[in-house]
Amino acid sequence: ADLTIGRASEQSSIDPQFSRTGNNQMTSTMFFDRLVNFDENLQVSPGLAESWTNEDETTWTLKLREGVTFHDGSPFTAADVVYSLERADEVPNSPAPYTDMVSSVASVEAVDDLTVKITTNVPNPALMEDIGRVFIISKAAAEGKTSEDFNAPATAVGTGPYILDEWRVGETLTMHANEAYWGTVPEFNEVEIRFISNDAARVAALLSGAVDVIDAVPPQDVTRLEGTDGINVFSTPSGRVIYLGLSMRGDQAPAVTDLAGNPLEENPFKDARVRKAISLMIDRQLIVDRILGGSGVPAGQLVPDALGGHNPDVAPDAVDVEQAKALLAEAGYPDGFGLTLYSSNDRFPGDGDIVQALGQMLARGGLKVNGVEALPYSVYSKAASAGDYGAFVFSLGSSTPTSAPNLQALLGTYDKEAGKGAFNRVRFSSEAFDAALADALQEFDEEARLTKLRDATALVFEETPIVPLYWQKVHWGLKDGLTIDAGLSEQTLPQKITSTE
Amino acid sequence: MTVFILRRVLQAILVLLITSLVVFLGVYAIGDPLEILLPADASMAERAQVAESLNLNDPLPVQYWTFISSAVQGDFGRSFVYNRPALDVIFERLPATLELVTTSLILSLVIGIPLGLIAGVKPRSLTDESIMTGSILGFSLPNFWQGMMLIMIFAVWLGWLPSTGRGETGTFLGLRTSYATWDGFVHLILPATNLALAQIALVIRLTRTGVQETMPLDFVKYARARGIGEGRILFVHVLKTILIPIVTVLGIEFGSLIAFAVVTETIFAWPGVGKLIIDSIKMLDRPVVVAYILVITAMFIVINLVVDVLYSLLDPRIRGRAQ
Amino acid sequence: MTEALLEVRGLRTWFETPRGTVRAVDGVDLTVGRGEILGLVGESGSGKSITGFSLLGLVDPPGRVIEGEIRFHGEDLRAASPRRLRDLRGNRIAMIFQDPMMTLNPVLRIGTQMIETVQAHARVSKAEARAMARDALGQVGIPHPDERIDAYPHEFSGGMRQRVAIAIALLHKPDLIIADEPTTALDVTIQSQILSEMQALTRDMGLGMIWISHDLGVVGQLAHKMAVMYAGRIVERGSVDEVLDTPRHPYTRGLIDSLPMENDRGQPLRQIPGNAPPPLNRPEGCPFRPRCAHATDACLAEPEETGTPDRAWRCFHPLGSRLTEVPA
Amino acid sequence: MTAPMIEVSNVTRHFRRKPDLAERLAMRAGLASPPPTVHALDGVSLSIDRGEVVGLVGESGCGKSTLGRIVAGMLPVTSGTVSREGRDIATLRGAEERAMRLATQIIFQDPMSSLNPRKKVVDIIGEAPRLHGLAERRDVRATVEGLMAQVGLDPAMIDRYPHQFSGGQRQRIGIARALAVNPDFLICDESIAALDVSIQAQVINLLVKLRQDLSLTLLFISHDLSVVRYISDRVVIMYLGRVVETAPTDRIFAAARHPYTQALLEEIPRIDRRGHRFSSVKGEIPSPVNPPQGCHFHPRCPLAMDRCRVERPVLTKASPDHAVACHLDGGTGRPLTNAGVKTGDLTPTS
Amino acid sequence: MSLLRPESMASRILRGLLTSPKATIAAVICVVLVVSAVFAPLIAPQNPYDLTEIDFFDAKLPPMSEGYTGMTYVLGTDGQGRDMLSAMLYGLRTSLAVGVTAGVLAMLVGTALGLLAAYRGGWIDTFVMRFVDLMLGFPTILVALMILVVFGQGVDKVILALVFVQWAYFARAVRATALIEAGKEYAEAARCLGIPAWRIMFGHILPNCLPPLIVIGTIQVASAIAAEATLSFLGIGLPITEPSLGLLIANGYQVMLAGLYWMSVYPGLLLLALVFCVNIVGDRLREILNPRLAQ
Ligand SMILES: Nc1ncnc2c1ncn2[C@@H]1O[C@H](COP(=O)(O)OP(=O)(O)OP(=O)(O)O)[C@@H](O)[C@H]1O
Ligand SMILES: Nc1ncnc2c1ncn2[C@@H]1O[C@H](COP(=O)(O)OP(=O)(O)OP(=O)(O)O)[C@@H](O)[C@H]1O
Ligand SMILES: [Mg+2]
Ligand SMILES: [Mg+2]
Repeated sequence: ADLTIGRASEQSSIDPQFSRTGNNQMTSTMFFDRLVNFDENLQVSPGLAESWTNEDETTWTLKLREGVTFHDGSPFTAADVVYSLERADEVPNSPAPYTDMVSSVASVEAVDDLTVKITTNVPNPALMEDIGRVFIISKAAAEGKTSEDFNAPATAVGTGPYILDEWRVGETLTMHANEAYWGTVPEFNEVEIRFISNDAARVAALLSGAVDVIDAVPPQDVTRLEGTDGINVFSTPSGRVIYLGLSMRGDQAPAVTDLAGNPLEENPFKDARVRKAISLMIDRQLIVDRILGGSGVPAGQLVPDALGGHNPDVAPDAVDVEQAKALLAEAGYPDGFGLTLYSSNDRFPGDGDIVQALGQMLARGGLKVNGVEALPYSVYSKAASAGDYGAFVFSLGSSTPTSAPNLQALLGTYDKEAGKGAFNRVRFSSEAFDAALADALQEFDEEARLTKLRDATALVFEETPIVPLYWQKVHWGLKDGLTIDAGLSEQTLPQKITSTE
Repeated sequence: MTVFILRRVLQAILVLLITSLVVFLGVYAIGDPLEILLPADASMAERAQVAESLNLNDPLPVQYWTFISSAVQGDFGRSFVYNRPALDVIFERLPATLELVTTSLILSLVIGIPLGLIAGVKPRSLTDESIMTGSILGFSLPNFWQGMMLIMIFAVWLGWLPSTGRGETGTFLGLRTSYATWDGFVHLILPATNLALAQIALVIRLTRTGVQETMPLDFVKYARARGIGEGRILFVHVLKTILIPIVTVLGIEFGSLIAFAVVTETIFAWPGVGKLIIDSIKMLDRPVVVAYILVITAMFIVINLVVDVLYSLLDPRIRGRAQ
Repeated sequence: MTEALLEVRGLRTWFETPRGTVRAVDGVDLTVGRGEILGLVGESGSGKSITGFSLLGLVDPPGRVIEGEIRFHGEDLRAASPRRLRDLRGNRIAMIFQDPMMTLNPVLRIGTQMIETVQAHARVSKAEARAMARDALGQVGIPHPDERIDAYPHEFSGGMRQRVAIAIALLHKPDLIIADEPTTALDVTIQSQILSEMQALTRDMGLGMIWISHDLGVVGQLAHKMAVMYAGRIVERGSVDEVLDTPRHPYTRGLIDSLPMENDRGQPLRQIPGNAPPPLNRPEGCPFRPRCAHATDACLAEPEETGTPDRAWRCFHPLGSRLTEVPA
Repeated sequence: MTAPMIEVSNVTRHFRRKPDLAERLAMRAGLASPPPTVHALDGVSLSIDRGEVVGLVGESGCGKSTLGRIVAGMLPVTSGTVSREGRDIATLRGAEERAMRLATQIIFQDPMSSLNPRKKVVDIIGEAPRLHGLAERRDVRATVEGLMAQVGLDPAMIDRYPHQFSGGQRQRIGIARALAVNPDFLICDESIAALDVSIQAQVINLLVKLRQDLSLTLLFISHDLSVVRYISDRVVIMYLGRVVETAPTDRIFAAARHPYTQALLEEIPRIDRRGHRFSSVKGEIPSPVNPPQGCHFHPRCPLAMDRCRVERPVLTKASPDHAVACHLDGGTGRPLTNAGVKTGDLTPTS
Repeated sequence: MSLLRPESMASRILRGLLTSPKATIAAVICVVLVVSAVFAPLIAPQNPYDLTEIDFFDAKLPPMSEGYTGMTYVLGTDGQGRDMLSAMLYGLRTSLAVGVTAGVLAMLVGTALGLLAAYRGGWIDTFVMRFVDLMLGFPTILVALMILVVFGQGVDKVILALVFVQWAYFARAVRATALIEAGKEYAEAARCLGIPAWRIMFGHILPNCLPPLIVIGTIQVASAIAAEATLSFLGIGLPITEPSLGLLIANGYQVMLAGLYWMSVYPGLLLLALVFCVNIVGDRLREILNPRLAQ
């Protein structure tokens, strides 16, 4: 192989519409294209659709790129787009379907070979962002095939920069470059991706020269790799925010006690002053420096500055133990109260360590830390969603150009019917914020929408609905002479790896 | 013999039934697959759709009944993650694990028995002491640590051996095996050694103890009294006698090897079923977990059966009883 | 008189244990001629079996032959190399162990064990060795030797296993057989069968034999000469008739008296008072002294062997030649 | 006359593994044959009077120990009954059963394996009386010391472990353990086989003394005929699961009638018989798994007739206290003449 | 026959140990380790479990560094700023507790079931042995995860998981020996004397099954400690704020490649020393208790 990549996680299928987890999208991006491209800051640019226009609020016309061919040589046409968009929400047994992406689409029709007309059931200014996430597959190759069939080259026919050779489950994914690619033909022809889930093993593989590139370099190894001859580390901030959630769910918070260790009568986290106080106890920079070896950026809101909706005025809280104590006293807890902190231990780098560090900091800030528990994600996630934890560390990644979906899911008032606040595990609720966000989401003007989002962000973080800690940085380790063009997407794509000379 | 096998089959069915129930309940208790399968920004509608398509909305007894009734027909359900028949997912990876496990079993016999014999013949000699001391190293340090050391030394520092993946494989008698190519073989060395270290230690200890306890027996003395050479006494009389406990223990250990392969496979990125199972447990991919455990338990039952048959081959006294 | 096949002089085999030295065999003299059966009797633990093992150089550590001379056909076995000893064992000198149930390897076929014995000493093909083994089985009266040779030891009855042991002993037509209580647990008809086998062998093949037993009746009927052991030493020896009819050592006498006789019914048996001395803590001088009715201060010294080479005893107060003279 | 102490009537005992479900299925399907049956006892009848010493003789594996265990109530019978003082022991329950159990004790063949190597003498002997309330906890030591003295062991050795005793002493521990629960019936299963003559004499003397002092009833299992002759009032001879002859001791030794008994007597080793020429018995000892038809002894019997090969001889009284199972002489065997039957004659007849 | 003064078990073992210099040294080290584990709170410079006592500023310091608070960290600090020496002492305490408790509990359960199976035979035997098969087939991780879910995290839960997995070994081993012992005449004699079955099993047969139990026991204690480390490595072991030796190794392992060797090498060496000594003592014990091998 011309290029060997050690990758931490493996896709569950090559069918690009089977699951939209980050892993699967990453793999799909190698073999398939979408109607639009998302740049490194997740902003939209033309892809297989060269241009698009609104006839009215619910009718869109898409002009498709000309002269694009599939891996098998057949031309790409409007029929493939229609087929792909229609299939997107009906892949059988999909664990993470693209349903939401096409939920606003009422109908898709091919006007001619290179024109598609889309009608939506509600006005959706973000339609291209939505359907733009769906990968386009070849109708001829895929019709009548199952997701499983995609695991072989005969069905996995796309228009992407690489052509699938073989997927050995749990082991390797091999491919070669698509010489007829409509965009830039990738530099490396033969590429092998090895799946090495263990961090240390992946690093060792790079050190021993078995692979040329690895992704997800664990933060603690960054310094070591940087200091090794022949190896470079490439880092970028990601859109993933790590935060501390303080549950406002019931009248009593789980595992929150008075100083004697008895359950506390009321839920202190319902008081914004308490939440703010806790935020003030945390030295975000210290966590980033000491635990992550610099692999993070202190956060005070949901998305980093590269994404739409980031409000530069909402700064991360700086440590101020005095003020924190004052706020606690004001809220009626001059001597603090007791709490247990929870976290996963296998979800993102350093998660077990961070929660311990938080424990230390809250203890210094005047709270009584009864314990710190780090659990496997499989166990943790269920309990966290069920509201079993009072104070817990969680993360949320961003795969959209703006903060809107995340604001909606994380901080919007929980409403099962309307499908809002799906990840509002702390059950924060503010009418003012809900209204501001709804207003922003209906704004068709790009600039005005972003301004409204920034204002909504400022509004909601006044109340410290969650305690943002930091945005994660991601690292790649590469052999000398290679460079990767990654961006916020956290993706390790062979087409984005180039030689420096 | 027929009776013997029939009896085991009846018992096996019962064991498998209980196992499936326990695992089913266990995985259910651990967590909610939806939490893990769905991407972070999934909506309620998507959630409901997935729950529906994976049959996760049914009450647990119904889910179990559905599982059992199709399992009887050989259908163990489809993996939540891969959307492929759970058995396919497992059998695709099982050969790699079996290759690894078998290789380390062979390694442990080939290295362990001779060392154990040498140590046992002259107990308390210098050779014995060094072999025994070395063997303690084998099982006192955690497996993952030993694995890392092997990688550090042989892959990173010395650069002699590859440390990740399975390498080139070839087919031999229709099986994909690492033995078919040199590259594959080299890839096998480190992981197999890692897995074998503890077993080697165990075999050494068993063999040594066996030799030490067999040598004073009357039949050894009698063999000497008949003028039989020491070599024959050791390799025929003593070895055949002590193979029984060794075979028993290795039969048990086969199971723990497969279990420990989880760690080795993770560290060496070996595409085996161990890595699959730990991922599946983490992803709460219940059909795969249940099918995996059932396959392993069934394998275990077969191994025990083989061990019992081996027993009777090794010890004629048992032959009458076992059959 | 027969020529000496085996001569043992002053044999001492001691076990060094952490608690002290066990003098299991402590100065034993023996002579066995061609065609001669020597009966060796004595109390349990007196060193009979260890004597046998010492002759073959098979004493297990921590035991060791400390001193003494073992001459077989005039050759000093103690000085023999391990190789030479291995050549002799099973070939010129054979031993039948105390409990043949335990001595055959349970996991190997009878045939395998016989063939390996043949091949250990003779350059013959496997087929020839097998034929020899089969003939030997036939010779000791195992029916259908052709089939039985492939059986495992556990498939044989006790009596049959005993006969296998004899057959193995005979494979190479040895000059000397050491038979260690091979009939202890058998009923008399089967015992008689084995004894007749042994008798025929000594008579027809002229081999010498040491027959270790505690059954005075068997020794009386089978052996030509006998020796009585007590606490590691031979306390009395001579022809069977002499020793049984006119015992000179009080221990021998005590043994004979302990046997229940036809006219004893209703009267208590005469037992030797006391118990055998613990091997680690033997009294000074004559070890039988604490149990002996005739003991005097003289017995505090070590008794030397007195008598002729063919009839001797170790006692300061030997009994008279007529039984009636001895006080009960 | 009252009922005898022990009455064994027509007891049969087969050892046969019970087939389990799988085996039954396989048998039903014709894939397996039923597991082999060992005919350990085959219609044995026997009675023992109170205070009597009965010697039980027979070759190895003929069912002596099995009979002993059945009489002691430790093994159930396949068919037939064992009664103790007129009551069928199989029908006893609860306290009565326990009392019967305790009143019958066995002294085992191998003194070492019948003593727990990890228990002190005081526990070995004292455990049962304490459990059964025969001795108070604090009196146990005294009780044990008393028992030890009774069997001629130095009570000072009360805290020792079995391995610290000699064979004869161990045998006495076994006896003391049995006596500790006040039995009136003792079964000695080859209790002296492994001992050398001087120790053998000690144990026999002890048994005889106990019999006199405590009026014990004894079933004395042995293959040593001189000892049996010395100790027992009556002798029972067994061959392959059946009683072949029973008579008062003197009669057996003077006028045995069954060919097997005669062969046994012929082969008793005696020290007053020197330079004897042993003669070889031909013919295999038949196995209890597959016993021969008719008289079990016929393959080895020099006098076997056609009838012996097909018809089982019943135990017939040759005189009021002498019963024989042999077709000769009208079903009473042939009296032992001076010449007797020599083992040499015992050649297979077919 | 030897009629020497009876020797007590303790003195026999002690004498046996003392005759071997190697075993003596190992035993002394074991005692030292156990004592320092028990008295860890008194010896350790720091309470590594108390979040207010450890300082984040001192994280990842190499051995012999002086920390922010002026304290010298002889063996360095871990990623949280814990003094490694203290963490190891406390960790040893936990590991010993886990290893010994799990070993002993598994031994009790396994022994009881193995004895029952051997003594009673029949369907009980079949049932227990098939159950053993079942247990041996179950991956430790799955058991640990289930227990974690049902009962939560903690030392006691890890012990429970280990016992769950290990008892089967003991059951097998005990059954094998007990089958032989139960056939001996002393067991029959006890039945004849009307001694209740449970008493025969536990009072008579069990003591004679001890020697193999000791061997398996010592090995299982070691493997319980190692297994706990592996569980911690997989993230389903002990609470991270109360690291055991195994957890320290597993944590340190993550930063091995980054050159922070002290975080896993020192606890590794300590674990090695412990297991080493336990095994030497165990080996010797087996020899002492086997009359054939004791010299
Ligand atoms: N390995 C050993 N270590 C210490 N003493 C031993 C050892 N082997 C045997 N002895 C002792 O040697 C003495 C002689 O034993 P030997 O087996 O020769 O007796 P024996 O006369 O054959 O007795 P038996 O009639 O019971 O077979 C005994 O006191 C025994 O305790
Ligand atoms: N539990 C059992 N299962 C199967 N067969 C048995 C059992 N117990 C005894 N037997 C068989 O029953 C027959 C009689 O055995 P028993 O022990 O009563 O003989 P014995 O006369 O006491 O022999 P020995 O003189 O050797 O002690 C033997 O063939 C034996 O193999
Ligand atoms: Mg002996
Ligand atoms: Mg018997």
